[in-house]
Amino acid sequence: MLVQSFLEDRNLVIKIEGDIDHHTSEEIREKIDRDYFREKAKNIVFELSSVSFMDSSGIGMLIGRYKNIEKQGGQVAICNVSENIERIFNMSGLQKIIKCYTTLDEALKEI
Amino acid sequence: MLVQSFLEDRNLVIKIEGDIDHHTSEEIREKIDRDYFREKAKNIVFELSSVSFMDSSGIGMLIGRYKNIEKQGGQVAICNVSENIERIFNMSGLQKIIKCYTTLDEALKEI
Amino acid sequence: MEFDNEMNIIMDSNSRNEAFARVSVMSFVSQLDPTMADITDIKTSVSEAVTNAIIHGYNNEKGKVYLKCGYKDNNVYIEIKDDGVGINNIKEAMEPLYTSKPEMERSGMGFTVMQTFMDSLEVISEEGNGTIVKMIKKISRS
Amino acid sequence: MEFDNEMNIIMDSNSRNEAFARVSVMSFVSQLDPTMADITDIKTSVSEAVTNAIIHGYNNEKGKVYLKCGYKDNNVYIEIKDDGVGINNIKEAMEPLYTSKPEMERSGMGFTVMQTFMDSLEVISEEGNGTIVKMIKKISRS
Ligand SMILES: Nc1ncnc2c1ncn2[C@@H]1O[C@H](COP(=O)(O)OP(=O)(O)O)[C@@H](O)[C@H]1O
Ligand SMILES: Nc1ncnc2c1ncn2[C@@H]1O[C@H](COP(=O)(O)OP(=O)(O)O)[C@@H](O)[C@H]1O
Repeated sequence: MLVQSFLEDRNLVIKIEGDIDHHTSEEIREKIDRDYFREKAKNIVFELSSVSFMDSSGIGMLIGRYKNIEKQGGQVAICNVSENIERIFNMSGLQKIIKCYTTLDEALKEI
Repeated sequence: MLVQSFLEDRNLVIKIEGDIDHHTSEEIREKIDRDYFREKAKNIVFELSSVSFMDSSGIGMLIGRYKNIEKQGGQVAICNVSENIERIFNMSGLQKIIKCYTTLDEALKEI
Repeated sequence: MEFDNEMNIIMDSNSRNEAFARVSVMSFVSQLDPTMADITDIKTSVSEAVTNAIIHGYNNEKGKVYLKCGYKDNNVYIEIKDDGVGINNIKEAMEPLYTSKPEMERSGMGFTVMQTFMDSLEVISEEGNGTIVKMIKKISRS
Repeated sequence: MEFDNEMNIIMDSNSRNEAFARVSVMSFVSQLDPTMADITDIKTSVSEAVTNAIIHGYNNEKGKVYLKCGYKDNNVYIEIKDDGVGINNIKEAMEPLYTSKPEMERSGMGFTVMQTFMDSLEVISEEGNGTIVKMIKKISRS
């Protein structure tokens, strides 16, 4: 699992590669929370095209970021959901809480 | 595991994809022996670029074909040994028994 | 039950083994040549149950997680067992969004995932006596 | 021995499980981030020992193959056990090119592979009392 982040205006783009499960979620969470404050970001955009697997721990991690960032007055968006995680994505109802976009450009424009 | 074969003059080219272990060796052997007689081939060239794994059962299968084809007055050659199986290839000393070539063209020319 | 093929794994209660459990089950079940969708469903459900054993059953402490997997024709049987704290109220635990560890950012969706992705789910547990999760999936050949 | 992480697999003596055993061990050992060369060495050695249990130990008949894998620091310990026919003359069995099943196109190189690819190999066996193969590999992190 690999997490990369970069700032685009005040949007922190998080690109996750590999599996998101309970084990890797902890690492992902720590890296995101650290980068968010260090970069003085406002919003977070998750780029998920390279995620090979995700279970409900990933749902919890995404909702956790959403709650934190909302408290800071920011927004969270998701884009490029990989085929591998479409099934859990659809069943989780995450889209009702967090906005999903097809491309990163679209997400950055709309957020 | 997938075995494909085609005839080039009287050389039967055998392309193996996937793992060569004891389980798959039996299938590979049966297919080769069937095709060799059906196609009235003389020689066999193994194209091994897509082999993901091989253990000593694979060595046994290759030597087994070598022995059979020799009895028929034919030759066996190997080409395009994939990186995945270089280690077992080198330790097995197979090159002392069966000729190895870098490319299929070379193997077909020299055989 | 007499399976066509069967395997048992005993692993440490270590979150690194969540991936190990998924890959092992995937490799075993791939003998049936299932569709990608079925593989993903099974992998995800195994991940949920093994994670639960580690974080809820053993509270992230030492223990052993038992995984059994067998198939007969096109039916895959999976059993995940721990000797951990057990579940007091199974009905409540299985409700969507219920979690006893919201501070750990659990979504409370684990059992819902298993129920949705597998064809049958049975949870056997008692406070102080560990938990057994039994799942069955009828797979389609790819 | 107290490992950093440990797993045990019990599987049917079924040649399909040769690949399952390899993939499971590979997934488990990958927690140490080993080089590709080390992974290949371990996968190949596991494949040899599991194959031997199935075709020699159990003569391709029903039985259980036991695989134990643990690591401590950079050392990987693997044990493969069967309750099959056992080995009468271990020294002879371990000689390169020796095989009791030439008619099955065995190369007689299985033990030689394990000896070459692993850092230590121990074979414990007795006629009629099954076989245990113990291997250790010190891995380099990639
Ligand atoms: N193996 C287990 N041992 C003890 N309690 C468990 C176990 N599995 C699940 N539970 C309980 O059931 C609840 C719901 O589980 P689940 O639906 O997977 O959601 P989550 O893991 O996100 O909490 C858990 O919060 C926990 O209280
Ligand atoms: N698990 C086992 N049970 C019984 N006999 C075994 C076992 N493993 C190895 N042997 C014996 O040792 C011989 C050499 O094994 P090996 O070097 O792996 O070569 P091969 O498998 O090609 O015969 C076998 O032919 C067999 O007689």
